[in-house]
Amino acid sequence: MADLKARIATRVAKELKDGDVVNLGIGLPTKVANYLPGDVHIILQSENGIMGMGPAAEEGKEDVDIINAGAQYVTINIGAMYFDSATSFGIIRGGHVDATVLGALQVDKHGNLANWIVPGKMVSGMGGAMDLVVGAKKVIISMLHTQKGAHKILDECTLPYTAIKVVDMIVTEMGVMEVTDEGIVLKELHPDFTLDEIKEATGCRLIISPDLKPMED
Amino acid sequence: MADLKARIATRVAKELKDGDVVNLGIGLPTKVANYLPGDVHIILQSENGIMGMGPAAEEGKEDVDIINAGAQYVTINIGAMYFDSATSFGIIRGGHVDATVLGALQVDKHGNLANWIVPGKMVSGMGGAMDLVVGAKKVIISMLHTQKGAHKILDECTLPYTAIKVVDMIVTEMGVMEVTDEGIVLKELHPDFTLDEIKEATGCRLIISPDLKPMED
Amino acid sequence: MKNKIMTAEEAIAGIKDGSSIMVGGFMACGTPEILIDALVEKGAKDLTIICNDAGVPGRGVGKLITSGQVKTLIASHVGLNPEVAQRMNTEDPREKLECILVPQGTLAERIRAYGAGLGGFLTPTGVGTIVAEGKQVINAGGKDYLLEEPLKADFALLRGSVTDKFGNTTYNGTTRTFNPMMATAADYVIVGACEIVEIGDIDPNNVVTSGIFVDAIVGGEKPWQI
Amino acid sequence: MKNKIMTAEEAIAGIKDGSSIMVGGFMACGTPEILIDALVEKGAKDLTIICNDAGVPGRGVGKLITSGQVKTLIASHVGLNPEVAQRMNTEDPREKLECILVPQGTLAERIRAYGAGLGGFLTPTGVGTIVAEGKQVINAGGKDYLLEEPLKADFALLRGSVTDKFGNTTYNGTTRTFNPMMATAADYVIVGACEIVEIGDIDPNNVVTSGIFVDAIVGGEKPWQI
Repeated sequence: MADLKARIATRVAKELKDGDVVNLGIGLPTKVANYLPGDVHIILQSENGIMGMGPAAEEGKEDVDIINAGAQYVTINIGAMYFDSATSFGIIRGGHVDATVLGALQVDKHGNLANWIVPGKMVSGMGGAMDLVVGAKKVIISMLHTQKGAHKILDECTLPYTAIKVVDMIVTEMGVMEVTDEGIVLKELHPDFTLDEIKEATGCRLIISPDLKPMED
Repeated sequence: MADLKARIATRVAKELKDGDVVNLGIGLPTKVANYLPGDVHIILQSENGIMGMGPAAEEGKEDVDIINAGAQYVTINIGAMYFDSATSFGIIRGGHVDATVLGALQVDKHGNLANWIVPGKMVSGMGGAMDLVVGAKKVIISMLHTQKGAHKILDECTLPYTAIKVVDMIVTEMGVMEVTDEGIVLKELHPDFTLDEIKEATGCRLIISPDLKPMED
Repeated sequence: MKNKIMTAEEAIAGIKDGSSIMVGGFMACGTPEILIDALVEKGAKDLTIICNDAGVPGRGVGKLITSGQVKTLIASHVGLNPEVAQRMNTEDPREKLECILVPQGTLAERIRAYGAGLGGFLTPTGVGTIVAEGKQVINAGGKDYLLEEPLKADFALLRGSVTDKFGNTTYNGTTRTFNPMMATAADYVIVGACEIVEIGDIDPNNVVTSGIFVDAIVGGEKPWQI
Repeated sequence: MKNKIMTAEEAIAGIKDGSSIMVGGFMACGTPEILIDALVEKGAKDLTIICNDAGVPGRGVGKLITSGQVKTLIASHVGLNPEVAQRMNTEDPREKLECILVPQGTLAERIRAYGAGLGGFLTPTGVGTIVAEGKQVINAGGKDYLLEEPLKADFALLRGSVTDKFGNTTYNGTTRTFNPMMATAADYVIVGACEIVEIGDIDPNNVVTSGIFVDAIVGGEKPWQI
């Protein structure tokens, strides 16, 4: 499992360009920062008010006034700045974040996303997710392809939407997919899986890209 | 004339309470700050980005980065702060300015105000006036009662409005008036004038307050 | 000038059963614990709390959830405080918590809108989701937006890093969050200050919240101990 | 990291006839004169200029009015530059200036709205006046508001007091004005900086405009000489 998450994070990291402003969701997406190529330096935005967030704070060296959106003590990089939440979401909604990476409960072929509520079960709240996926220039979903065998990539989401028509790309342990007007296009397939396996693990038709490539670890 | 303006400014100054946040328009209104009683300290807001503006800068001691909304070099008082124009007008529109004092071309019995444009003649622009009169808790018009004999206080403004139903009080060299739902009520009459004189100088019916007082210099 | 410095007890004296209260901070970073503690001590009930989140048990707004003083919580995220779900699902009407979830950017902007005298704003956030229910959808420039309303409260409890005696305030690091907008959107604004300085000690270029918004200053707010 | 420091000529190279340009400042206090000078030198015509005001002749946007490069001026106040009225009233179509007057608070908020991804906002300013002509009136909470639209531009010319090499910027005194909002609302943002410092030299708590908004930095902006 740890390896699969590393694989996903590694692949997502390749989508980010030097100088990009990026917001990484809690969990798997956060790991993306660890897999950037050496010549790529991104600027991490944290929606609780940082542009230029650095790595987690070392134990014993935490500044209690500096946390990330996951409530962990973090550091800032040189050239960082702090701002209030209205400014932060102005940056997010205004299209000034180049990419956001988030997990999902469900994604569908229209690019609709569900990742914030399971009615009757999970009461958590959307936090900044609804703004992020509507505002960021590129929305990358990083997740395991299925949830204990159940499909997560669907014809239509069955859970309440986080937003409609926002997802650009899906990266899982099985492959890399792009959401297009025609549906979900498989661009890369990981050598651990066959085309039939990824089709079976997907709840909607997968359009196979004419230049399908292997997904690298 | 100078005496008349001093009279008006002196009377307006009495309307301001210690600690009030006040925006003073260019010209006559600016003089109000010079006539405050010694125990009244107001906080001047300048819409170009100052809370806590001080007096004009002494010649030779100007800081070119600090001007007021009339483009004059000014100083700031201790405890002042600077902000951007969106923040400034948030303060203004949001009802955080206790009083604004402005001149007028025309005011009518409904409290409508015209002070920004004379079609075909004066092209100047509303600047911050439209926001100020809509947002400030109390709108005080300070002006000479007539314009070369022509009425300025009317049944209905004939010039384009700055805003509708916003004027609370009118202070002229002849008297002090309040705008009410019933019309314009004369509260104070300056001893230099008779009731007939002020009525004649006014283009709408004046309701005479049952406890009409003399206006002091 | 009016003295604004007082004890926490004095500052919150006006809070009554049923009051609406904005609380600054994000996962309690930027929340004035001394004011929360005083409010728990006072015990005012049926409060409407407006805060980014529910804090965690024992910290920030979490303390008010535990004490059962909150009737309605307006927040963007409550997942890190398991007590919220428990109280939302309880059958006991005295313990019942109503939770209204608002996207974080919309929450921040609604508070700003009230403070800035705007009647609302058009946001793309929430279009096509359950957040849109009951809201007007307005098409502008070929794109759909939700019309969101301004949000105000009776009180705001803020955490200042440095506050002068007039109330001019700065916020350190990520303690800023919702504090500056809340300062503009409540009838009575209280700052729990880590450090109180003389008027003029803060550079006028660096003040974030103007003292004109601040009604009461309470000293003694401390950094959270890890 | 990409080098953003360049000459004024290089920075404005992309400005063409017909470009729309936001210019920071208030009566030229906070306007980058070195960038205006370079634009006069370049001579691009039929420009749409968005600025609080028209400056004064010989200063700020006033220089572009004099040079006849402005086709449309969107501003809140033009009264201190008599040339504006002359050019608005001229019969010569090559000299003709169109002037669109916008209330100052509405202008600031429209620029902010674009930068913040909002589709518009409801303001009480202008209701019942000629400013309301052609605009939707929306009643919210029993009060009438105008629906105002976001405003963007191709370029923004800003004046920074201190700018680091990434573009993080602070503004001294009343030079701030429209600069921070304009930084967020134009495709290409140029800062004329009074002082350029190393990255990290500005306290992260005091940065006003993030370097992410800044495409080009031009040094050598000087305080106006009285």
